[in-house]
Amino acid sequence: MTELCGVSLRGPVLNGSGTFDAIAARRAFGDALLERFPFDAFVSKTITLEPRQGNPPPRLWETPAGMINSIGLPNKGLEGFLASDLPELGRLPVPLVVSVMGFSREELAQLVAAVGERDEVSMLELNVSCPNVETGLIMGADPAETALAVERVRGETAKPLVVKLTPNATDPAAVAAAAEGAGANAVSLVNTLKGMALDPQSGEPWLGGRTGGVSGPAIRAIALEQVAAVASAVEIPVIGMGGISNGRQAADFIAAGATAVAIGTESFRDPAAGRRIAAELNDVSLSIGTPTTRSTPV
Amino acid sequence: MTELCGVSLRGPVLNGSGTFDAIAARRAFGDALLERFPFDAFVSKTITLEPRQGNPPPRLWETPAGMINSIGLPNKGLEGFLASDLPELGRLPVPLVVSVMGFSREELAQLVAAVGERDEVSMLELNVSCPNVETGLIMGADPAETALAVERVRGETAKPLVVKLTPNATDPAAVAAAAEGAGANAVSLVNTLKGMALDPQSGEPWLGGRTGGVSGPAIRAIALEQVAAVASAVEIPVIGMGGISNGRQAADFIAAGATAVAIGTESFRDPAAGRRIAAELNDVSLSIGTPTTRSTPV
Amino acid sequence: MSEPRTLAPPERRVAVVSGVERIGAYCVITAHDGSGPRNPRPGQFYMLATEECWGGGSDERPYLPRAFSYARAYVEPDGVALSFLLEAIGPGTERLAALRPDEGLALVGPLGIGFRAPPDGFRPILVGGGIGAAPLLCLQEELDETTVLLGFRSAAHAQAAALFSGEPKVATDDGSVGQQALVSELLATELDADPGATVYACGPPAMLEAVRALCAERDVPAQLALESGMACGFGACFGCVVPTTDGYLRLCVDGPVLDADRLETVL
Amino acid sequence: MSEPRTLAPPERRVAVVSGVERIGAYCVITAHDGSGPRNPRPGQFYMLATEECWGGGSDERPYLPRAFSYARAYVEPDGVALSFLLEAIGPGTERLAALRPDEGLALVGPLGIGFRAPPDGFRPILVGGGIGAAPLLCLQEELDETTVLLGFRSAAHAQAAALFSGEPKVATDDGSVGQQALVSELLATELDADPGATVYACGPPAMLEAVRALCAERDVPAQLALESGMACGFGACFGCVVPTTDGYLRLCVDGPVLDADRLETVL
Ligand SMILES: Cc1cc2nc3c(=O)[nH]c(=O)nc-3n(C[C@H](O)[C@H](O)[C@H](O)COP(=O)(O)OP(=O)(O)OC[C@H]3O[C@@H](n4cnc5c(N)ncnc54)[C@H](O)[C@@H]3O)c2cc1C
Ligand SMILES: Cc1cc2nc3c(=O)[nH]c(=O)nc-3n(C[C@H](O)[C@H](O)[C@H](O)COP(=O)(O)OP(=O)(O)OC[C@H]3O[C@@H](n4cnc5c(N)ncnc54)[C@H](O)[C@@H]3O)c2cc1C
Ligand SMILES: Cc1cc2nc3c(=O)[nH]c(=O)nc-3n(C[C@H](O)[C@H](O)[C@H](O)COP(=O)(O)O)c2cc1C
Ligand SMILES: Cc1cc2nc3c(=O)[nH]c(=O)nc-3n(C[C@H](O)[C@H](O)[C@H](O)COP(=O)(O)O)c2cc1C
Ligand code: FES
Ligand code: FES
Repeated sequence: MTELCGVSLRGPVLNGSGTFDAIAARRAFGDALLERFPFDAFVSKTITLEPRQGNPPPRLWETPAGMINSIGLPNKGLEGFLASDLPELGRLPVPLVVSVMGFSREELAQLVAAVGERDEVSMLELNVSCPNVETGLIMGADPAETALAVERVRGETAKPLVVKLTPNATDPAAVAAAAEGAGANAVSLVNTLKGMALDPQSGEPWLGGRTGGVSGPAIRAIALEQVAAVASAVEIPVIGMGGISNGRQAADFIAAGATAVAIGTESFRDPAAGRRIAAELNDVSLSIGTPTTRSTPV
Repeated sequence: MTELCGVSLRGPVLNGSGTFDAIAARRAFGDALLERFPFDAFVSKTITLEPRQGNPPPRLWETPAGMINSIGLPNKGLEGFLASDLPELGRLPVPLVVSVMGFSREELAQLVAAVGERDEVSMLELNVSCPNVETGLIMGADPAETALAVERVRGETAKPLVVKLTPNATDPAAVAAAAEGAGANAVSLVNTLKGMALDPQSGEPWLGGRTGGVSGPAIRAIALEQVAAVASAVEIPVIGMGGISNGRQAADFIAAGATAVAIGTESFRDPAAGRRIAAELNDVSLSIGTPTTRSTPV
Repeated sequence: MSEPRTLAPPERRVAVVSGVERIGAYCVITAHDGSGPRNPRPGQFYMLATEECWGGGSDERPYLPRAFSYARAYVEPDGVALSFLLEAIGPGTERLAALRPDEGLALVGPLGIGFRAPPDGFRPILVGGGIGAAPLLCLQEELDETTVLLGFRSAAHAQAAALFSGEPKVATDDGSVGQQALVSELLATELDADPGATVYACGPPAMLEAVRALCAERDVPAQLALESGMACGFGACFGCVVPTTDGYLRLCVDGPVLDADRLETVL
Repeated sequence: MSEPRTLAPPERRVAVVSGVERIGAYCVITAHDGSGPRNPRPGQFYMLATEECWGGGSDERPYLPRAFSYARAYVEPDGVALSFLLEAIGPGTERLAALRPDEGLALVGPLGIGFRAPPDGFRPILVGGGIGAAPLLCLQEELDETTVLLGFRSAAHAQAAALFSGEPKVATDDGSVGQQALVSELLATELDADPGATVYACGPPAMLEAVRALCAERDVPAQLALESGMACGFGACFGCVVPTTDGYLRLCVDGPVLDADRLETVL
């Protein structure tokens, strides 16, 4: 049992936003997905106020021990999400976290208000860090900008607000502290690192979005350092992610100060990765005892 | 033939500072090293004003397709370097670039003046980006700080000044532009990304320096994006590096706007990597033609 | 008609390689899947990776699993023998082609939507270009009285034609085997002879586009098995989209088989 | 006396694996090196990696090459046969232990400074702990009238003792083979019997420290082959330092063999 912002979860393993579509996965795997659901809480893909079709393909590039994505936040928009996706996500066997991104504070406020009042929703995650959308980079990289955004939306819902941090910042710990000061209930990190690939033939950018975000084991050591730095800078819980592919690695993030972890890219390799990692984490904890105090090493 | 800041090199492949010790390598490989020298210019390990013993071991951690180092800039200090190392480095078959780091602008100025007046030295590289030393992070992550440092030292030597940028910054392109504005003749990037590893047994930091810098193929896509962004923001030449392990990848950095490339971690796997990559780069260029114009994709 | 989709178990499992056979330029990998469904539908695919050493190839790849249509599935007492036809073109396929018997093949699948049955009275024409022949092998076994048209780059590639039953008509770019022609030219001739046909095609984009255009002109119903870069194969990453008349579709969950009339172009 | 260092070619080369043999808990890999020097010096090491599939193991490793003392080097008409004794304890050694004949072994070496000859009239005692026996095998062949003392965890590990000529004295932690003792206890007995000895030791830190302390007390000259994590093996990364009386030394270029009196402690 894990307690996160007053919500009790059967365990500490979430999915990273945008790395698991429970609705599509149900089409591929059927009810077995719900019977053996991989995560202890489900985080939706980031939604925006207006519908978005996302970036033109190609959207993917494989890198050493990782990948670059340039998806561009395709989603049905607030209305479409509330009407068609939310009811189905509400029937998942675990608590629901909805990720939202606004291109202005007002938009963000509108999203938080509308999503926050729905009973299916346990928490909200503010994506101020998506490297594929200009605003994300600006808001999430700057402590003051982040504080203003959180302050603006704080009043719109009583539900826990998680701020998702970008690693593409000089000082993520300062951004986290600013979010905490403005009323965030938790922070999650890392989002993807900005990256690029060129077409082997033409030497031009491979990705339709020209640049994208790097994820996977390649970024794990970078993510772990940022999680440790952030955990030592804030009192609120930290959700750690970035390249986690087994329980031993998840235990490292918890030892670095995270209360929960999220699995992203590893789910692409194994749809049951979340469940497997939760079990491995359990064994690790039993064998060496997961540090409960934050032995945050920075 | 490559021309870099008025210095002509037999080719575009350098070593990354601190990733090849020509003096130690000569002890291991003998004169064959000089007969088949791997690089077209040699960049020294960063030196400081005072001698440093560096960080306590362990200093290394292997990561997926990369590594973390926490070396801590061990060096003989300015005097020791000028007296014992410089003469030997001056006998290398290629032009010499000396990398310097100061813990204050005055220190930096002293280093630049003393190193700049030595005939063995063709260029100087200002390491304002080493993630293992506090100042590095601060100076190199902030455009204004960087400009002040470059302005302060610019008058101390007529030789080309290369500013080595850190990737641990919100906007490396802005830092590069600031360096250019202050009189830098070139910029080189990326240095290592801040990272951390925990001891599997204790859950405490593995590295003696607690955190370290991530290098190798794992960071290549991140480095390529920053090189492209920087190349499109400045007119001065860019020396691109970060995870390059073959000629095809080196060609990508050049296509992204780099005039030359540097090899770091790959030299640990193969001391002749620089030579091999230069040859492969040649073949790639012949086969597809290296883009000469900067098709900088950001 | 319910969509031709057999559900996959919601986790990666390990099948055991029973055979690796070279067929000219291609390679057939057969593995025993003891815990997956025994009835994948033609056109469905699996995400594959080797259990050991998936990584450390050229450019320090592969890392992600790779998508492969199954070519054949034979039910065995304790599971199903899955065969995949592949061409080694990069680090992932090279590693898979280097598999040896008894090594583990990690897989997720079957995934996606396969080929739909032909409309009543329509004669099925199967059109394959290169490695695109793979999903047509199991499809041919399910349909009766099919005409099979195959196009290959060279004689080494054309050896794969021998995997089909009956007498597939073969075209090669260099004329070394069958006619020197494009497989789309063979299709045009067939359709001229008998417009009452329905087309099932898989192959490179240029070929699929030629097939699409031909069938569109003649109002011949066609199903195309497309490809795109995939990271997950089950709708998680949104990376595999292709533009259709209804906007971007994720090929892994809404395809890989699409009705030709849903595409303005394949290119 | 010039330092016992045979120079390495300044590039990575590929040797061809000729044999992989299990010896209890260990594994002996022999490879034919056609272009390297034929006379490495005992105590020198090579940086090894497999030519194929170096990566994709546990934790998505290995990536860097791994350091191994050569255990034996036999000159052959067209090169030299190098043998390495290794224990599979992680992704790198596991991949190396999985090598098969004819696979490529990428190597750089010989590297570092080996063992120096014994001072005149001193009787050499070779002390090995576990895998630390490796460099003592070639050393024994170079010296005459050596006493060999070996310590192992278990009987499975102790099988490596059979690789030595003569009658090495063996101690095991569990007493399953030889005496139930620490190898340092065997050494103490030897030194009590004959102080006019010089010690060559390789093994885990705790054992080396016990040896160092014993020899220091008795003023017995000792050379210790140390280990530390290495990325490059030729002085490039500054990662392999150990603290000595002259400050941090890079073990790969100033070692791995060090005179015991240069260390305050091995731990
Ligand atoms: C539904 C489906 C079914 C398929 N069925 C089959 C089949 O039956 N048989 C078969 O042989 N193949 C099949 N494929 C294609 C197969 O998945 C690819 O050939 C395989 O993924 C290639 O991987 P690779 O590592 O060998 O080559 P890669 O190096 O991945 O190269 C493959 C292509 O990807 C691009 N590319 C190059 N480098 C990268 C990179 N770093 N990241 C991303 N893209 C890159 C290039 O365009 C290159 O031509 C299918 C694909 C799909 C989507
Ligand atoms: C000069 C020298 C000679 C040697 N000779 C021999 C020999 O003859 N035979 C032999 O068997 N061994 C020898 N070794 C040791 C051998 O190099 C190591 O056992 C090998 O590197 C282990 O690699 P691995 O991937 O199997 O294990 P690793 O996973 O690398 O683990 C080895 C140790 O490294 C640490 N570690 C764990 N994870 C990491 C990580 N991600 N990054 C860095 N460190 C980590 C841990 O302490 C672990 O116990 C020698 C070492 C040196 C320096
Ligand atoms: C294909 C893909 C899509 C993603 N989409 C989102 C998103 O919509 N919102 C978000 O906050 N993060 C998104 N992320 C970032 C992940 O949630 C996660 O922060 C990141 O991938 C690092 O974790 P990992 O290395 O385990 O994948 C996405 C990542 C990937 C790979
Ligand atoms: C062990 C090690 C030591 C390094 N020391 C220095 C240094 O002294 N000065 C410096 O500017 N960069 C230093 N670097 C950074 C490299 O020069 C290079 O910028 C970085 O490693 C990225 O390139 P790579 O991925 O090819 O290694 C060091 C890197 C490594 C791995
Ligand atoms: S491959 Fe991931 S959504 Fe289709
Ligand atoms: S291993 Fe790199 S300096 Fe010793």
